Amino acid sequence: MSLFGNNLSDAEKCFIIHGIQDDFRTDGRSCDNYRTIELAVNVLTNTHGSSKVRLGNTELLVGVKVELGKPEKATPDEGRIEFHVDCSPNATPAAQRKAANKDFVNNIESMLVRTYANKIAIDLTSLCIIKGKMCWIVHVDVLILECGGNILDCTSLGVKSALQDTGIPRVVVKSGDEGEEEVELPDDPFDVQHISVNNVPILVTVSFVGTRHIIDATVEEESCCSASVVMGVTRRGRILGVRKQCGGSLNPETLVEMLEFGKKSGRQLHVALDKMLKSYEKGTTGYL
Amino acid sequence: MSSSTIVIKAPSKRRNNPIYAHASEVFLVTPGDVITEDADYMRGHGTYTNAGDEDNKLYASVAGVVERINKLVCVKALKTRYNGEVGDVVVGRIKEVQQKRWKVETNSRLDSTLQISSVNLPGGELRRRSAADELTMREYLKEGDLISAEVQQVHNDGMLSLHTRSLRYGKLGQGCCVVVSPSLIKRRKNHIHNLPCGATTILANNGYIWISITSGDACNEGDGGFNVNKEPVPLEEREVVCRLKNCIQCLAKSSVMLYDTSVLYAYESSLQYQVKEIMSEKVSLEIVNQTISLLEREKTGDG
Amino acid sequence: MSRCSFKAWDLLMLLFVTLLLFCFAFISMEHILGQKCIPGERLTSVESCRSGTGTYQRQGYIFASLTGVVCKEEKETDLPILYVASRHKAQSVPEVGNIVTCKITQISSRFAKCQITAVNNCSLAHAFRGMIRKEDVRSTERDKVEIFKSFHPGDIVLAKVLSLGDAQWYLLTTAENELGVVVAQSENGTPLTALSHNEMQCPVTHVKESRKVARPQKEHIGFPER
Amino acid sequence: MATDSRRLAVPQSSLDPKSLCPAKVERLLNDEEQRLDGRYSSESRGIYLQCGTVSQAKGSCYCELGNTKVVCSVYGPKDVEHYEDFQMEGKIKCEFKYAPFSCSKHRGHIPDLSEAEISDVILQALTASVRLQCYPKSLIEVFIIVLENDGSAVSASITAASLALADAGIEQYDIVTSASVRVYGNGNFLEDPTSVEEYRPQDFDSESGGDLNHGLVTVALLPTLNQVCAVLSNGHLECDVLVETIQMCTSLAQNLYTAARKCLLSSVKSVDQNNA
Amino acid sequence: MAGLELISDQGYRIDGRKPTELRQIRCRLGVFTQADGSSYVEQGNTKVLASIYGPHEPSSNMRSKISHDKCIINCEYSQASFSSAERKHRPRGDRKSLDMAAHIKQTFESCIHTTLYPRSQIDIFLQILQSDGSNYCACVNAATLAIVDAGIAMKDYVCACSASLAKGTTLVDINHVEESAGCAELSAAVMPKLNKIVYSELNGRLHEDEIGKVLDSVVLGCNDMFAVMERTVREHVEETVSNFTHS
Repeated sequence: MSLFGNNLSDAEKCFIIHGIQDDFRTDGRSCDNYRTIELAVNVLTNTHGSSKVRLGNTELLVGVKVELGKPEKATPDEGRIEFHVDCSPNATPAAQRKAANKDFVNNIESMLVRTYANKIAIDLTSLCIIKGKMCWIVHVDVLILECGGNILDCTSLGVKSALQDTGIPRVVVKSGDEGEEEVELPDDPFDVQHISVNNVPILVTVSFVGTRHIIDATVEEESCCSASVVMGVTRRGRILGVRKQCGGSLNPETLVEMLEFGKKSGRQLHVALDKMLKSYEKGTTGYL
Repeated sequence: MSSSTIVIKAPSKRRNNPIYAHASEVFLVTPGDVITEDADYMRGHGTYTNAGDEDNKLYASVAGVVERINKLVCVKALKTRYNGEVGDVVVGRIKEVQQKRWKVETNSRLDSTLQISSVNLPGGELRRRSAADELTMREYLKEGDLISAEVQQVHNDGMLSLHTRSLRYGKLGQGCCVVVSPSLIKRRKNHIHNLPCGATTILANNGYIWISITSGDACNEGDGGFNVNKEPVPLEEREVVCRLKNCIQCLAKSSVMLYDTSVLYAYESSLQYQVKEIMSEKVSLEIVNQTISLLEREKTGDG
Repeated sequence: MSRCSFKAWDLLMLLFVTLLLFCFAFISMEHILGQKCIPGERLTSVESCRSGTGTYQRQGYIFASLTGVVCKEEKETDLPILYVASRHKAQSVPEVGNIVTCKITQISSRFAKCQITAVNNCSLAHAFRGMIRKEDVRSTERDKVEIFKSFHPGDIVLAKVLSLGDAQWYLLTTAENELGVVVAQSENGTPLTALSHNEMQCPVTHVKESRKVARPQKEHIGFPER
Repeated sequence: MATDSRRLAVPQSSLDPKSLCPAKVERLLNDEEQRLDGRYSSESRGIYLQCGTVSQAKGSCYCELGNTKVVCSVYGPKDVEHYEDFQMEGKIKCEFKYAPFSCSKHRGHIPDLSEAEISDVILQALTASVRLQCYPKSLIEVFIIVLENDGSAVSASITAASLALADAGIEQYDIVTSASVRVYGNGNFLEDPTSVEEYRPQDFDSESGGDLNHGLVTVALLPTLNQVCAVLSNGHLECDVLVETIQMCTSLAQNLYTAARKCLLSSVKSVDQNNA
Repeated sequence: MAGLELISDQGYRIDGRKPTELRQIRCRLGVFTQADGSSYVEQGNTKVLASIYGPHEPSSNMRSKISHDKCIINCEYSQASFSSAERKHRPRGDRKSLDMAAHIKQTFESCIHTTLYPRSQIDIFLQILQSDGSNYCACVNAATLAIVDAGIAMKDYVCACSASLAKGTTLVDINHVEESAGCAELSAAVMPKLNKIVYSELNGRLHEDEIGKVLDSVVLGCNDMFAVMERTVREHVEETVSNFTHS
């Protein structure tokens, strides 16, 4: 999915592929290593929850805003979660070309929608205020600032930490004059309830390069990967959505190996992220 | 650090580099500052004079260090695009194959061109360029290939035309390429170094740094260096190349001048760490400080 | 006792399998000729013949890559060539060296742009963009060529594909006698008749127009039988 | 979504009467292992494949999987747009679209996010099978329309697309066949699910153990080379259940090979008639 | 008059600032690795990211606008959907952002030495992370810092500031509340050392003799802004130069 056309020469690709065979990548990592991840939470003041993630030189911002809205007909007692991904032209000038940018953004958005479209990821019934009339709509906006490969993992880390940081105002339902329920917002802005994120999935991309599969591929490694599998893994190792990308084909055994490998790495990511979010002290904003 | 632990940490407070005591006597300017007012100077890069006022004040147009070489006054900015001079060693990536030439991306203002006439085609130099050559250009060099070349000529609008008519230049084989700002590359007599640790680095003037193993076989005179060996590189040599790459990236991040001695010092001071640790925050700072102190000792030692 | 017999039994099995494989490879060669095949079907092993159009080689075997009938083209010097004859014409994309029929769309002082409509006399579903450069129009006195004296927009030209050119167009040449303008129209629309290798005449107004005319080949001239 | 002014849009505030009383489907599988339409859990619907149905396309294929009807047409290698840069390998453009009348809910005219995702998945599957290096600098366009969606429309479209490419005379390493399976609780695998049996999160309430081991898995396969070229799954599955389902899908796709072969060979037979 | 409650009777504004006081400014250079130059500027709650690509070979769609003697500046302004109070998804090409991009392009065309880079193109990309008024001014300041970071020759800094009039007193560096209060708002971009106004824009109506007063306060605001930016650039240059000259 190397959208921004950084085409390497065959010799460089050879060097990378043979390196991965020897389990020694060009930046010294082995096949199951992640690059260091820098994460900051609550970086934007006028959002209900936000986070900034930097994985290697991939950088993105996730902002979560909640709105009151009407629930869907089919699901009167549930709120909704909507994803929107935007690639800022800062990432690379190629992001300006509408077509290429739209495919890249659709790819991420559809994977997020696919892994959150189930009962377990977010408890949507907790978002409902008045059955059939009023519920919370959670807008998750992802803004990609720099592309350094492995966008999907970075996005899901950002979304999970932003959702955990999200504070939904605690709403009081009072019966109004002619029996109509009325909703009253709390006056203290800090009287908020949090969404439970312990079943939120993290996307893990396992790319198959040469004859081995690797995790957390950089842009160069992505351009020489023949096939990659993206999967949403919950904390308990359940799989919430799988999709194969890049136009190569895999024999069934390697596909099974990659699924197992992705599940193991996904659970490690969850553990590391939760440890970090617990011990995260407010105040160190992203850029300064 | 066990192999697959995942490190997630809060963004580090941007540490600023230790500022050395005598940084003050260096003359720093920012755009719009007046550098000198006396008339006898030659205007160099990074400066401009206002046609309007008559007392020909010299203003700085970029932020950086003022350098005075007898009459010539110029301001050296920290990060710029490469403006080429004739004879510079350059590493570039083929961007487009056109009728009689290749367009090469060289981190400069405009794409440079490599004419088919300024390339050694297989079968020695004297071969006349026939129409058939023009049709099979893509076999020699195609999009994405990395080449090392020399600047043959600079056109008036700044476009460079390159040539690879010597054994040192040609298509680059297995290895990796790091892009840094051209002003970090110290201008030396020789930019292609076979380092003692078994790797060949080309610190090209245009900021593209190519690191590859010292290929013993200099056998490719006959074919103009166009076919490249593709067998796997043994692990130890690969480690040397990757360690060098990480060291160079550390130096570039803290904007230390890059030339063979500084790269070697950084390599030596990085030997005690694993290759993948070099890029982590504290280790890279440690390496940079050690390199600077070694350079300092070398300068005062024979200075 | 059991140990050694186990080994003998194992040897016997191995021998039997190779025999089967060998004869399968040998027989298969004859029985698949004339058979219908779909992409991905394994046809024969590589030793018995080479892969032609519509087939590809993988791990020592030849597989079909088109739907159609398997045919063999005998080659005296070398192994026969196996190819798949599909209902579609073989050529769908111009390749280097093909003779193409194209229609001139635009001319400038340095080149003539054209639409490639047929390759090796089978028409293409979608036209491809081609270009004939000034120096590729004629093999004699290449630099004294004037494009507008060789082609006019609307002419039908036979040309040969010189190279894939670049992203915008294929590079064509008409530097041989058999290549060049085949059908041209005068201003008032009547088709011109060829006079010489560089002149054509309108039968109605007898006005001579200069073109780079293709020499008509023998098999194309229909001599009126008595 | 930008409404298309040329067409008469459904009035915004209108309501599909069926949605007022959603048929709450309790159990897809009754006790003697039969499904709503009488099939057993490991029984697929009959498949009907017919090549050469669209006359002006270079190649086309019509596929019927039970009530699911899909038409795919392929427009042969054409010149790539002029602004694209040079590529030695051909390019495939794939567009998958549900017809507005095909699903129970009216769908828009402009492809939405899920249709764009499915187009991308089908594109990846076809790129694995087509020999692109035989078509330098050219573009192959594949258009898929689902006329009626009664479940596993994606797998029907992938098979139809590959047969349409073969019908168009485009060189392929192997045809692509695809199948989907619905995981329904632990241990039950419904092959070739209808639209009612497809996974919908709102059918479950989170108290009663949620939707563990419920989901829909679609796999596309190169049958003779036995290589997987597309995987798509949603719902909430345990890893080993997912692996088991993928293996089941691959074997299902493998069985489709004979039907696909018969369909292609029938179009070849017509070649002998007009040659003779 | 709409501006009544903007200033309390003790002369303080809604967010506690004095009328001539700027919001807290924090900026940093060199934020991205892939861009040639980049910067991050915070003016109060308005947060802007700027990145510069170039001067480079004009991209294929800009090839028609190549001029042989000077470089073409291509500017793009985009606002994140979570940037303002209520979430509004702004597709990149909407009129407001094209408008803003044109203004910024105009501002920098007069300040960059375009003749030094013939036939090439400079891309200025601006991304608003959070908008709390005076977006234009924050963008101009961020773009200036990014251009300095990219080492592109320019005549002088370009600092921009905005001011509006409430109850006779001029309010400098107005935030979103004051901006939407409806009174006139003048924003201008100034080259502080050469003391030249590069760009100015007035929305709303201002009485003739008050324009001079508002303009002076804007120029004053720009000079204060310049002081902060100058200090940041000097710190950044000193930091990198110390290793630079040393090795």
